[in-house]
Amino acid sequence: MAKDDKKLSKDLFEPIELSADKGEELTRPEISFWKDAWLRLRKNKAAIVGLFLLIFIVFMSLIGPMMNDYDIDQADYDAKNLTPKVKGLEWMSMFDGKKTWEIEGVTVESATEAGLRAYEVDEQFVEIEVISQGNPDNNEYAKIEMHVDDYANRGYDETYFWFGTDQLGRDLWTRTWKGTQISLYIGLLAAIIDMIVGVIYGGVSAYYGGRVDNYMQRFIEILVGIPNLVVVILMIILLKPGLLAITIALTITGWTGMARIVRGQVLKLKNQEFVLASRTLGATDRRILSKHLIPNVTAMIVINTMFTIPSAIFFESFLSFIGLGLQPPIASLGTLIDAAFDSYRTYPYMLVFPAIIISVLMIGFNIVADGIRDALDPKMRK
Amino acid sequence: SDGGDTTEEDPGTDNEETEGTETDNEGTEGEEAAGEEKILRIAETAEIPSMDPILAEDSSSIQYQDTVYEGLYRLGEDGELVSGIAIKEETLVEEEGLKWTFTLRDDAVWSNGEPVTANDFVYAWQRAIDPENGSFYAPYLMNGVIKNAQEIAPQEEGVEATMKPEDLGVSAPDDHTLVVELEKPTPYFESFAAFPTFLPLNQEFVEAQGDQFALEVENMLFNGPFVMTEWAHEESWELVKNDQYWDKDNVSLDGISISVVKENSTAVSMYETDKIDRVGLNATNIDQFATSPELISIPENVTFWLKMNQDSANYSEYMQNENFRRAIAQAVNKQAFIDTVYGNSSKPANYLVPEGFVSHPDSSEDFRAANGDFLEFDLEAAQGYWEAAKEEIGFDEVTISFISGDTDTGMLITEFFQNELETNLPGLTLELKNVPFNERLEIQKRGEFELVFSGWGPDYADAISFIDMFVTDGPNNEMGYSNPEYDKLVKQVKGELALDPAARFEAMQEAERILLEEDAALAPIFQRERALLSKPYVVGMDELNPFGPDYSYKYVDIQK
Amino acid sequence: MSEEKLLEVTNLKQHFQTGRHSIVKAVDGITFDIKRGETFGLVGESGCGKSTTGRTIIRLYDATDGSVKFAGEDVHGKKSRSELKKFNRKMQMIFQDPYASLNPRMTVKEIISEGLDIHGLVANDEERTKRVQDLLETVGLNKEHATRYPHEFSGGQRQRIGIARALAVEPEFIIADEPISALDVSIQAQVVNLLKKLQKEHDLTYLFIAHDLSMVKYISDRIGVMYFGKMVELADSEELYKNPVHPYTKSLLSAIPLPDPDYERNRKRIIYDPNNHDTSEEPEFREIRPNHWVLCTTKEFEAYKEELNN
Amino acid sequence: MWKMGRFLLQRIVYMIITLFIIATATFFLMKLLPGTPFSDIATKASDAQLEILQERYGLNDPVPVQYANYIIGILQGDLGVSFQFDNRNVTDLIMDRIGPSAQLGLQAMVIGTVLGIMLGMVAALRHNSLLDYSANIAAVIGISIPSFIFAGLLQYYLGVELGWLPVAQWDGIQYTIMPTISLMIFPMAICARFMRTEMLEVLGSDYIELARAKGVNSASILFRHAMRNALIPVITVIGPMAVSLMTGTLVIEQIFAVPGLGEQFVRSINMNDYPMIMGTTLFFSVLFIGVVLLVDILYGVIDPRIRVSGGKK
Amino acid sequence: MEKILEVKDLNVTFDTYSGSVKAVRGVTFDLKKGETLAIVGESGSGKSVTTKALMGLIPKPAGKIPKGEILFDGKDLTKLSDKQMSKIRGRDISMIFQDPMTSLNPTMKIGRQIMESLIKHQKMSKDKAKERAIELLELVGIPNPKDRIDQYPHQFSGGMRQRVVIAIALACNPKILLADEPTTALDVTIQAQILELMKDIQKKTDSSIVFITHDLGVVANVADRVAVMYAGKIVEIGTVDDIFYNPKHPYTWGLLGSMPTLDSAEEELIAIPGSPPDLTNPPTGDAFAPRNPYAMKIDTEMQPPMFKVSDTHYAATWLLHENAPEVDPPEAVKRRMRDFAEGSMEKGDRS
Ligand SMILES: Nc1ncnc2c1ncn2[C@@H]1O[C@H](COP(=O)(O)OP(=O)(O)OP(=O)(O)O)[C@@H](O)[C@H]1O
Ligand SMILES: Nc1ncnc2c1ncn2[C@@H]1O[C@H](COP(=O)(O)OP(=O)(O)OP(=O)(O)O)[C@@H](O)[C@H]1O
Ligand SMILES: [Mg+2]
Ligand SMILES: [Mg+2]
Repeated sequence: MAKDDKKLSKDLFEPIELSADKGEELTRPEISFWKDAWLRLRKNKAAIVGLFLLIFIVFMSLIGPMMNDYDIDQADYDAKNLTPKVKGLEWMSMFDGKKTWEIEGVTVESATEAGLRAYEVDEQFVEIEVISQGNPDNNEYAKIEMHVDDYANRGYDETYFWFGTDQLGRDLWTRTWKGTQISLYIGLLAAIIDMIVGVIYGGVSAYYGGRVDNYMQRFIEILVGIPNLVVVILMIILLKPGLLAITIALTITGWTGMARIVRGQVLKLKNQEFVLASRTLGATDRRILSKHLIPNVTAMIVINTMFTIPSAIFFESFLSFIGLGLQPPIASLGTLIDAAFDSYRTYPYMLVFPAIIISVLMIGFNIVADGIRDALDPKMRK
Repeated sequence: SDGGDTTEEDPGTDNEETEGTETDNEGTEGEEAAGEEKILRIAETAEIPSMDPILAEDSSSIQYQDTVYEGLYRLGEDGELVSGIAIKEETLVEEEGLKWTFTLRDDAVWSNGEPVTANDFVYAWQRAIDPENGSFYAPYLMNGVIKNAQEIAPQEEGVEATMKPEDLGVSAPDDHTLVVELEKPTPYFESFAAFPTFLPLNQEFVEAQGDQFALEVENMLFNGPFVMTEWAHEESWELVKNDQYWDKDNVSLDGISISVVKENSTAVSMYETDKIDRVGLNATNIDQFATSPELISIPENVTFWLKMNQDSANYSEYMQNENFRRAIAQAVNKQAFIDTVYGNSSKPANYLVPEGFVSHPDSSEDFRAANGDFLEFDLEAAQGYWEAAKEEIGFDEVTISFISGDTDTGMLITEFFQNELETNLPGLTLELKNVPFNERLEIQKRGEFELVFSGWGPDYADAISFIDMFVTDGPNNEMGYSNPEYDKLVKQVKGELALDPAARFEAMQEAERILLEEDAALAPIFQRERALLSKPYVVGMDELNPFGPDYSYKYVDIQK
Repeated sequence: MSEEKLLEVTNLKQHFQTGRHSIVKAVDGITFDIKRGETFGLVGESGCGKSTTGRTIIRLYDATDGSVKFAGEDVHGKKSRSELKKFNRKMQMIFQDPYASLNPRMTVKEIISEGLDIHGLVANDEERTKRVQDLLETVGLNKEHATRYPHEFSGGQRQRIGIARALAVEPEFIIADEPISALDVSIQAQVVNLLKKLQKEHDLTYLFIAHDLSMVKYISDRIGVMYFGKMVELADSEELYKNPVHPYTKSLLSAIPLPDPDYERNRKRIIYDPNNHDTSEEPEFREIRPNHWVLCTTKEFEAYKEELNN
Repeated sequence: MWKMGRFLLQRIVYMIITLFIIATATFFLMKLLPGTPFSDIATKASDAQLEILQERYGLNDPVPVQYANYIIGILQGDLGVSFQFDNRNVTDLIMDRIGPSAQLGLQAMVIGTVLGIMLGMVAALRHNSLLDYSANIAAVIGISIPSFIFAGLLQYYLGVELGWLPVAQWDGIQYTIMPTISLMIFPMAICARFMRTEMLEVLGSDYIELARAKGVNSASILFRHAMRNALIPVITVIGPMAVSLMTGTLVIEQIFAVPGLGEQFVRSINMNDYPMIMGTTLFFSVLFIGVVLLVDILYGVIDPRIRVSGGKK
Repeated sequence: MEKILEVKDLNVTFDTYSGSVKAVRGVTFDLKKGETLAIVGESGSGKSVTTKALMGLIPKPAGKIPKGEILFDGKDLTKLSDKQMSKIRGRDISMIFQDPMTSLNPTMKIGRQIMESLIKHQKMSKDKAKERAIELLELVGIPNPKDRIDQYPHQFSGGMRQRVVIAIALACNPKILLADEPTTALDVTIQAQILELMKDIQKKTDSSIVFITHDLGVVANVADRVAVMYAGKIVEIGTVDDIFYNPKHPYTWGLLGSMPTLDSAEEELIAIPGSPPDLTNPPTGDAFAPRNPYAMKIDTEMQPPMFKVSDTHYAATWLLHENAPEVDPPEAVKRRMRDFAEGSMEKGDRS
């Protein structure tokens, strides 16, 4: 160290004026809150993937139904129960439009014959795979697998149903994406109700505390105690099925969980000094709740919303089931899954696509929600 | 019918109004591998609603009461009436069919060892008609048939009872003789003798049980081919061959074991894993078993139709238009309906009275043979009528309501009809209402609908069970149909023609023709068949009885 | 400093019900007044009721007993909304913990302008921005800081934001509840200098709560010493420091560590034992010298006097 | 101790009032339901007969009288008799059915919660690792896909294809495995999510650092120090969930042919079996309110800082 | 004196969203047996991170030690696995945390929290450990220790809790005690008690203490040597007398000047203007330069090396360079130094 020092020229040791304020200046350029949040979100790779998933699904739900010429209620009985077939993807067994039946018979021949007869297939559209030859002495059946090209067999060679068709021969691609639209709407609605009713209720209950809290909590208990189904059936009589009915049904029942969570968090927060500070400024209770308490509960709100949304999506399918939801032929992801469940062993594709979409939707939502939570939390900003 | 479960799920046998049944978790019977015990194992969709004979209103109660109790007659191997407690060959019908004398066998005993006597019948029938005991079936079946029943339990509004249950036209001159007096000659009275409402009861025992009667195994006495040994409510019950049964030598099974399984796919899985021997299939899984050698199909005497409500509050103008109705009735591709909704071998119905249900007393020709088809699917014709209706009523577009159940099948049905009718009849829009079964019945009763999908199965072996429904203001008419000519025919059938079976039969055929061909009042859709898987060793269960219990377990066997 | 009494606290009591039968007497009958323009220091060990006193004065708690008069008006009396608002403008508080007292999800501008909005002191956003910038400048921050969030600031800066928030509504009286305890020394000096400067410029009156006597001594004109909910000694700061009378005060003073290693090596701490007090009668607050009050019994009073005169 | 007693007493008084309101509200709402308990047989029954039945069950009395009778009945511990199962006592019917439901619910809750907590803890411990992400995604799928789908898949693969487990019915512990798994996925996922969030916070706290400074090993830190402190939100959520699981879930009970309460309740509503609806509702409410109370007490047990009476303020 | 710990060129960084924070930038010091080394410095200057590095408690994976050695007992602690470290933690090196309110587990009984390390490191039986825990509580001056060990932290006052934390740290008679602002949250009377207690124990066990604080009064009370940290570096290190009576670094001057004295007149305190630099992008030159009234051109270009003032005293400021102009410490600091030099006797009388 000593040697180098010598080389330092004297003028380097001139005193200089450094403004003390300089230290207080921003090292970070000033950018708007939203831009900043967006920047943070963009840095979060997972959130970007999630956002992409969400946008993709929203986009598909809008565009999907227009990508082919079918309508959600266009039934063609001859084309019922066709498996998915996608042009160019036929090499994937998922999308080759072929159905496989397992058939048992006394002999391979009789099994084949029975299969051809039962499924009304022409031999030329069938591939037979023998699983076991059987043994008549042993009462053991022969077993074959019959791969049927249903499209060709029914004369739909040049037709492609990307997600297959349902029992009424309607195009599931169109129905699924239309259904996605509805489920997205329901999810959004539920989230909004949760945010508005649940958050406010929980916030007020905890903030005022004491007797107010006690009564408000008992009220929740009462609400939870009265059977949902009774209320919902009553609504069938009072209301026309449809969006209004769904909205009301969700409003009546959906928010109690959120209210409980928010209450717990607000109880923790309400004696924090920043709240007291606001009170000494003369802030109204309303202001304290909306500006100080609720914004600090967002993490929990986000997590809880994640439970609300799928529950609401399936609650809607339950409502549809008892005639209070959307009316056929309109479907939602929930009703599609419900309906497909009965035949999942025979026609698994009917279940698989909506289930995948709902899962992807939720995973996407979830990652994005986590990301947004971080992005909107100023503490994550450095 | 079965206690209010949504009906699509329900076998819907007995004469109750029912809706397309997709499934029937039909008995399954499995036999123990050991082979020595022949135990039939079945899955049912619901608990037995009641083991009290006078409260038997649904197929399940009727089925199991028939299995553990025995009345005057029972249904034989081919569904015909055979001797039960009464010896059929010795029954005397006198006074132009107004007085029936039954001779009871002397070796029939209750499971507590007491003999079954004629008094047990008298007590039971009086108990049944006593309004205090709340039997629906007793007055429904007895009034106007058995003497004084109507006076004991009048069903018209505002009419007071003028007689007591003791006045019912039934008496026991001695322990083995039962005399029944009828109000008027009733050809189908004989079928009653095999119906649960008319089962005997041991007075002393029943009274000792008070309101606990028939609630648990301990509260019951049996006199049928099997006795119930265990009843875990809504879970399972066990029937074991009755050692004291007079005809026990002809009972092959050692027992029947029934479990309650509501979910059809679960029952199918149980069948596949060899837990049960029979299982009903529905559209969603029938394809999978289409080639199975174990797949069987059993026709039922149940017809389904669209009721078109001519009393509709807002659309009576439309609904009363014959062309309008005819258009609807003929615009439905019935085969496509069956393929889509049920996927089994049910038959398109172009009639009211099911095929294979009753036959002409003289020629033995089926009811259908003479009457043939009405209102077949004919798109062109339908569209012709539709245009005509549009012209006559003067509309271009119309929206009418369509009601169906809220089960999966119910939804499918509504969607099918919506699609079919809206496509085939341009300008028609259906507003769908899927409501719970109870709610649907209420709506039907109040007449607040235009179209409803429903069906009917008979309680006794007579076409009048169907024909009677559509008389003016009949309790099950519910669609405002009224035709004096039709009413007249029904009246004759129930009255003066009683003693002329052939003419009576033909009059009913004529009534059906009027209803469908002339008036197009009803749009018949299909006659149901059950598709089910049955293990090959189950013998004697490939046909349903024409009425009453679905199967006579007395004759069922397991042959490995 | 005038002789006008801005705040008069008389026999103030604040008891908390913590269980059905357990009561914490956080403040148990204290009396003092604060003159306009002065800084009144309140010291005492942790948990002795300093914050509670401050909070009760500003009406965050309702007093159990006693009265607080601000500019002649009873603070705890029934008040209409608008009266309350007026009161909230005149009296403000700076909180102990700079981290907990700022809402982490609000920008500095939002935090500072909250009071302005509540009291309708600005007409539009432009004015608001201007006021906030002025205030930031007043407390030694710069205007770019307005768009930032609290966590982006150091503790001292945060405490300045808290001060700016209090100043926004132009109060006459500020309760500073340990505004520097959580800060490190170099920053403590910044804040204390700022408070003094503001006092000069705006003619403010402070109630300055702390447990660090050297800082309190530095900033206050008069000091009250609290012990277990009671005021044990009250005097001008010089006097208190030079002639502490109450044993607790002595103990407190002797415990202050000084940045002088030699002194520290030789220091003798005085340990306070509350059991050594005379228990023959209820102690009372007595004036042992002009403007020097101490809590004592008659016997103790004599003893203290003697000691002072030596 | 007696403080606790007082607190309990007070809560029990509230509980009774709450129950009373629930009973009242349910009673009158039910009266608005369409149809009567007999509408399904009404096709065969004449009005006169219905009249008799209504009379027998006291349905012809003015509603307030029915209500009064009902409440008096409850006070005497009598929930009435079911309409759908003639003359069978509601209490007996509920007791018959609660066993399987409670067992499944309990098993699912216990296993689901334990696994969920583990999963959440591991995810928090390996924060932002592949394991964390997969646990998270698994949790999301567990929440997004309804339990009946899991049930169906299990039934088919484990029951039919592999034959490892009985496909349905209720006849011993092996029959409970698949329904339990199907039921536990949701609580498991929820616990995992909450636990992870809370755990991250706890793991960052000073006392965990102190524990590490003491040389305590990772496992002890997780289980002895961190877990308890992270449990509060989990308990808040799973308390009520446990009640709804234990009082039965229609779909799972149907799929596995379990004779449980959930299925019975739905049917009671479909059949307007008023006494059953009321009985089950009360039963559920008692459990629910009891569990909420229990959760409040548990708060205090888990975290000694939360006094019993301080749980609510 | 025997060196028990040597820290050489320690660097610690944290990865964050906005880049890597260089929290500790080349810290070098050693610790001798039985001595107390105080580390002072502004908030965020890296004091805690340094001690955490010694404990192997840098939070992973965000925190890293890219460079440097910590030699203890011949081992380099930076190279040990977590498992090996956990054997040293609590036994050889233990730590007292800053905040007594949050550093005890609220859901665990006090006794258990003390016993834990005894059971782990000394393989004591439960009963033995309990006895020892009671002894320890007694040692740190908690009355009724027998009853107290079954209580929870919230039932203790802040001062008592801090004593419990100390008891935990002392449980296994560690060779090195790292005390991270152990008294900051306490009021002066309790602070004084605790300092006495620590000194007492040090005397008895001959352990070494690293004492972090920013209260210079406390430093004067406890320290043998003092290290002053600024922006992740040690800027001045020396004996306590070196630092208080002959400070060389302008930052140290600032620190000393900002403390009011009990007899100081009404004058402004000398605050250090501005705030510390952002450690994601540490300045190329002297990190203190922007706040340094004596800043020189070179301060903005080059980091100052450690200049030797005496055998025990080093400081990192260009002002010590031979080319630098002579500067005087600020008046207040000079006066204070003067006061110290002459008047400690006089003040000592005060009490
Ligand atoms: N809301 C409350 N409920 C019950 N007790 C309280 C409440 N607030 C304060 N206390 C108690 O009152 C006493 C005085 O508390 P206070 O906060 O006024 O002390 P302090 O002098 O400000 O202490 P510190 O220096 O630690 O801030 C303490 O024992 C405290 O536990
Ligand atoms: N886990 C972490 N992640 C990112 N940055 C960290 C982390 N821990 C500490 N830092 C940063 O390292 C720097 C030094 O922090 P440290 O805690 O050592 O300061 P300190 O000197 O102990 O301050 P104080 O006196 O406030 O305790 C700070 O800038 C801090 O923000
Ligand atoms: Mg305080
Ligand atoms: Mg630190």
